[in-house]
Amino acid sequence: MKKDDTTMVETVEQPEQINSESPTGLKILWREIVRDKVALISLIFIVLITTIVFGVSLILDQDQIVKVDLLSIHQPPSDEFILGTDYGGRDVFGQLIIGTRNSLAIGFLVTLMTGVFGIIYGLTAGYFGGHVDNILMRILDFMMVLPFLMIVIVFVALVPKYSVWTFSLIMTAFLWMGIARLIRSKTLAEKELDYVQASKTLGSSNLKIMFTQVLPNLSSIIIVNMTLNLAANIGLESGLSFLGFGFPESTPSLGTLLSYATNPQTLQYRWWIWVPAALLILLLMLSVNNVGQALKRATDARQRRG
Amino acid sequence: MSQALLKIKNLKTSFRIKDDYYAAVDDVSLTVNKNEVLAIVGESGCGKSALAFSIMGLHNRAKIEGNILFKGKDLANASPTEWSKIRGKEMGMIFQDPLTALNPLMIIGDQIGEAIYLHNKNISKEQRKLKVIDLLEKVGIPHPERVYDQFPHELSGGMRQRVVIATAIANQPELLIADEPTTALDVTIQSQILDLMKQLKEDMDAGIIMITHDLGVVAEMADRVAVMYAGQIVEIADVYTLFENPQHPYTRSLLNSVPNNKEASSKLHVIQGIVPSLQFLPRKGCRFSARIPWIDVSAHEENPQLHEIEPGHFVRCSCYKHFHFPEEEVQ
Amino acid sequence: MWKFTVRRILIMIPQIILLSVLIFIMAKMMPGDALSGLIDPNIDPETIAEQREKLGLNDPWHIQYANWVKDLFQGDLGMSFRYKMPVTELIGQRLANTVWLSLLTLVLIYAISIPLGLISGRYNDTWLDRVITGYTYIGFATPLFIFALVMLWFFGFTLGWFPTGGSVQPGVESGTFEYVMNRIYHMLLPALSMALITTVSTVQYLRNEIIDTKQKDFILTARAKGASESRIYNRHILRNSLLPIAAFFGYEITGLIGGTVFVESIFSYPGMGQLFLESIVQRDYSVATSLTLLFGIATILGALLSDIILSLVDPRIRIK
Amino acid sequence: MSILKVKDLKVHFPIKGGIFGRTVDYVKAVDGVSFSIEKGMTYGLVGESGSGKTTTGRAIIGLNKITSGNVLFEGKDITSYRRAKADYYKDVQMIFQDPYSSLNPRKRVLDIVAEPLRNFEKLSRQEEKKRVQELLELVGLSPESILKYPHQFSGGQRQRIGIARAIALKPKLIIADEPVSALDVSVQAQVLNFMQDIQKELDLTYLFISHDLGVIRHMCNRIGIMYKGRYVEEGTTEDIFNNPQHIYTKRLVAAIPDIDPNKRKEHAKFRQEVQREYEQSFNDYFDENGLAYDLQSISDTHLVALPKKG
Repeated sequence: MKKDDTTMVETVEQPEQINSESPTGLKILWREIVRDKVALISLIFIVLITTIVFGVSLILDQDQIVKVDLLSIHQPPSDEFILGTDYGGRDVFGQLIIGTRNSLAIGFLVTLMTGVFGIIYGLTAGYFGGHVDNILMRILDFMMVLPFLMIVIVFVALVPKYSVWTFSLIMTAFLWMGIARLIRSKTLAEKELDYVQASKTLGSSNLKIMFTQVLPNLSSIIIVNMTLNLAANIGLESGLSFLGFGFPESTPSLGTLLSYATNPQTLQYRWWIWVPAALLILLLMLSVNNVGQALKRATDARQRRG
Repeated sequence: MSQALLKIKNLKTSFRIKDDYYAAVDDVSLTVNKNEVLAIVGESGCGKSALAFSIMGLHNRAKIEGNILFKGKDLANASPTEWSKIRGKEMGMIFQDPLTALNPLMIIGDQIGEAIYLHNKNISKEQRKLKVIDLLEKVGIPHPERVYDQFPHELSGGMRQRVVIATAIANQPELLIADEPTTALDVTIQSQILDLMKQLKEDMDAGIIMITHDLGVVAEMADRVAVMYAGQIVEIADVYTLFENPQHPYTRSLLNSVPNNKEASSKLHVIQGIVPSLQFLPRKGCRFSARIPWIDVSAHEENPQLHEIEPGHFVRCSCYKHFHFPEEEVQ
Repeated sequence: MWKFTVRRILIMIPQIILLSVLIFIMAKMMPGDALSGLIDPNIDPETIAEQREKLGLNDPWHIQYANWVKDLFQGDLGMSFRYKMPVTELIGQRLANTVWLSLLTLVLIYAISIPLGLISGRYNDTWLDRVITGYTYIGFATPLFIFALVMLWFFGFTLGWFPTGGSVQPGVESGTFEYVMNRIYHMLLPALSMALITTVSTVQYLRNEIIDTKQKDFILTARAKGASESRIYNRHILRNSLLPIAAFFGYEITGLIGGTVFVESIFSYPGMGQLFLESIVQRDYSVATSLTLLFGIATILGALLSDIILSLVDPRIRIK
Repeated sequence: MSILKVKDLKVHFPIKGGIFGRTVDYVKAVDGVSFSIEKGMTYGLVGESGSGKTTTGRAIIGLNKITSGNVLFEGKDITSYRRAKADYYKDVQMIFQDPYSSLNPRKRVLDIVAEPLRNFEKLSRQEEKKRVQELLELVGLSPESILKYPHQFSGGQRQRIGIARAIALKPKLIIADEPVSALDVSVQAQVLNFMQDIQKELDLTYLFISHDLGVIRHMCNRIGIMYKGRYVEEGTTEDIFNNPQHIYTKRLVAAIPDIDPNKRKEHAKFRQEVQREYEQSFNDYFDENGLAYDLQSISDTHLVALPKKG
């Protein structure tokens, strides 16, 4: 109790909260983003790219783009092909747009699916504790020690009727553990707090406490974690596509464009095929990460900027 | 009166919040003599810990104004090198939470030994170990040889606090600053630690500054008492006077709020409200006036000073003359 | 302490069994079996059926699993249908390459992260810290394969400072000093690419750890003892923040496993990661499953190593 | 008739250990505690850390699993009631120690205080709001506070919000677990005064758990002293403070600092005497495991844990 005494004067903080909303609320997260110039620019960039990519891909004819045209192989950028063509004579720009759309979409999808599953899993383990926790955590520990990349590649190679959906399911199956673990440890800490105990004595059911009392207190770390996961998942998808184990062949992806660069000729002399894709992935991941880091700072009062 | 060991004059410790400085300690003057316990009492946020940290030079980002004269030498703006020669040698500090105050990854012997080593590098390792074991014995730890090689988490709270005390007294300091030394402990352990501190004070002829919120601890330990409110000393007197004849409204409220042993179920006289936080301190006038609105504004001083109302008994602001609890009849 | 270790090892056993079951199921799911690669298509189906029976391929799955495990213990991982040689032998050739590459990467990771983390944590919020944090932000956001491609393109092709593929220049006699240097020369670019990216999380972790430790109460105690700032750093902060980093060691190994798949394929480095990709593409499944099993066991051992190191360095776990 | 009767209550927590993480032993947090509380009284449960006083309180309200023994509320055995049995929870409520963690930081005061109402009473939004405002007024907070968040209040005010929530369902018994030990002295006094006021107003019974003997003495009619999960002494406030019989109680009472500095020397001497007696006669008061014996009554109101004679 007496600790307040020193901490209050030592941490040069806490004034403006007097009239603010809930202490870790979404409004604070938003304010932090707006205050952080880099994060704001990043956010605008993400929104912009997303709109452009989804908008333009409506106009583009995907079948046309992925059709092999042997007459126009490896053409440098020109009026007809803004970013030239690849080894199959396909328009790189079109692939870039649709590839970005696909990468973003799957990034969002996988993040959402791992998020929902991981949150429920972690919340259950952490809240009930004891044997439930023990069993759930053993399973999770086992999943954690699997060599993720290889197992995913083997599955991708094995699954019959391989599609975008099966791909995202495979990714989800091996990617939910991080957030589940985080949520579990936070829930373990949270449920020891008296407000959870109080809810019990006030007659609220476990389910109600888990989702209406505990979960809101985890919302900011969930948002932070899912934002950072989004970046990681976009990277993972493009990495897998790069290796040839991501999207099915007929679906363009940023990683596929990059995989052409494993050909030394392409790497050295046909920059238009891989450099734009590389830059786009980099900028996207950097932006999403920037937003994520700004959110993280916002939730961690120690690092909050003024 | 013996010669003052520590003399603080108009000390002001300010912290930067946003673009402004706020004083956690404001216009504090006091003295500590040898073989004397000065208790500094107050509630959360009154600035008592900030005061202790200022005396030990442990604030790194604070602005310190005024004088801290320790054995005649002004430490207010001493350099880090000067401080590290004084701290641990001539001044020792005892912290509130003995668990966090000890390095969890270092054995007890090394933690106490470090204090000796830092101020006397000529002692051999073996001698140092003997000294540490001696110290452990002195603070009443059973099996000191075994404890020497143990880690903090292997000891109980009371034992840990004894280790912290042993560290503080390793070089026989002349001034000990104890920041809530018994707050984290059970009451039976508390009385043992207090007895130990009294014993050590006598043995070493040291001055002790005891920071606490517990008036019981004050009554047991202190020779003189300073009551702090909102960064200022509002009343200072010897312990008997303060408990028998408290003058400042805050002191009176504080003393009345302790459930005493006399009568059960009696109402406690207490002034509503809390210590205002640093940014919302009134910078002028009597800082307590907001909490006693039934006392007329004219009773307060515009720029309240400490008045010596009898020898050694100082009270801030003239409002004490007119103060009464709201439940009491006005004379 | 030993109790903790024994317990931890006991936890590992079901993990390895489960892993082997999973891999076995994967192996069974794969098209073709031990015979499809071996046998001449001209041999008549009856003989094949006979062979199958003889090899136990018609036995119930648990007997097949038991046999498979028995073979594993004898070091028999089956035959590679593409290379027509035992998988054990095939992997043996590549193993050393990957191990050396990983070792060099590990050394680089610590050589980069410890000084950067220490500087960044000690002088936090100075321009130096901002530069380092900036690097970790970018490193965190950059996918390894893109970074490796750029490194290859720039240092390998454009500047020509490093070889662009292989593990050693053909013709250099093995066993000589030149041979060793040549190997390192080939490993340097892939290792550096991997290290520069994977090290950033350690830098960040170390930085946060130091900043946290700085605010601990026992640092105040040390200051009150009269310790100078540099002594506080060297004796209290450094020690306390480096210990968790030491415990990360095992997990670093785990992280490298995924990395080698990318890096080896980009730099055409003949290691296990490249072999794995090749075997999948060429449907050489006995090699792919064996490699997955090996990497899986390495991951499990890495986690074990980390936990044991942690229990060794932290007295709160050690003494129980 | 007593409102609450606890009979031979035991709460044991398993200790996992060994290589396989099996249960190797039990922490006997509460080990055979019996007492009863009369209606309208304040019963104090005192002990140092690890004495099991908090576990006892939490077991009564169902937050800790009861290993064995019975809890009777108004004569009904509610030991095996789980939270589904709603009406018990309407009648027994709890006030928590930490005013910071006991209120959900993400909820407005309205939602916090209305939580029990929503679980037990079907009120319209309007009625609910009115009830919450009334409750807030009752605990001395302005009705406009309903839209604020907990962090906008001071520790004492938060504790009042916690009390408003606890009394929302008009309970008969309130278990107060160290309700003031996280507060500053003067705020502590404010809350204690207020708790006495609403006790009269709402005809409440308190089970008051604390380590602070001064507060206990101020608040309680009857007191039980716990040590290592067992009772060492029980009696009226008078019995405990003026006529302590068990050496542990004596030592505890002697350890409270005297608020009068004039009695300092006297007190110190007394404390040393008690300490000497404690060391000499420890084996007379505790069994071979260092635990207290069963309670024996020495007067109508006073029970002490002493070895059976003979």
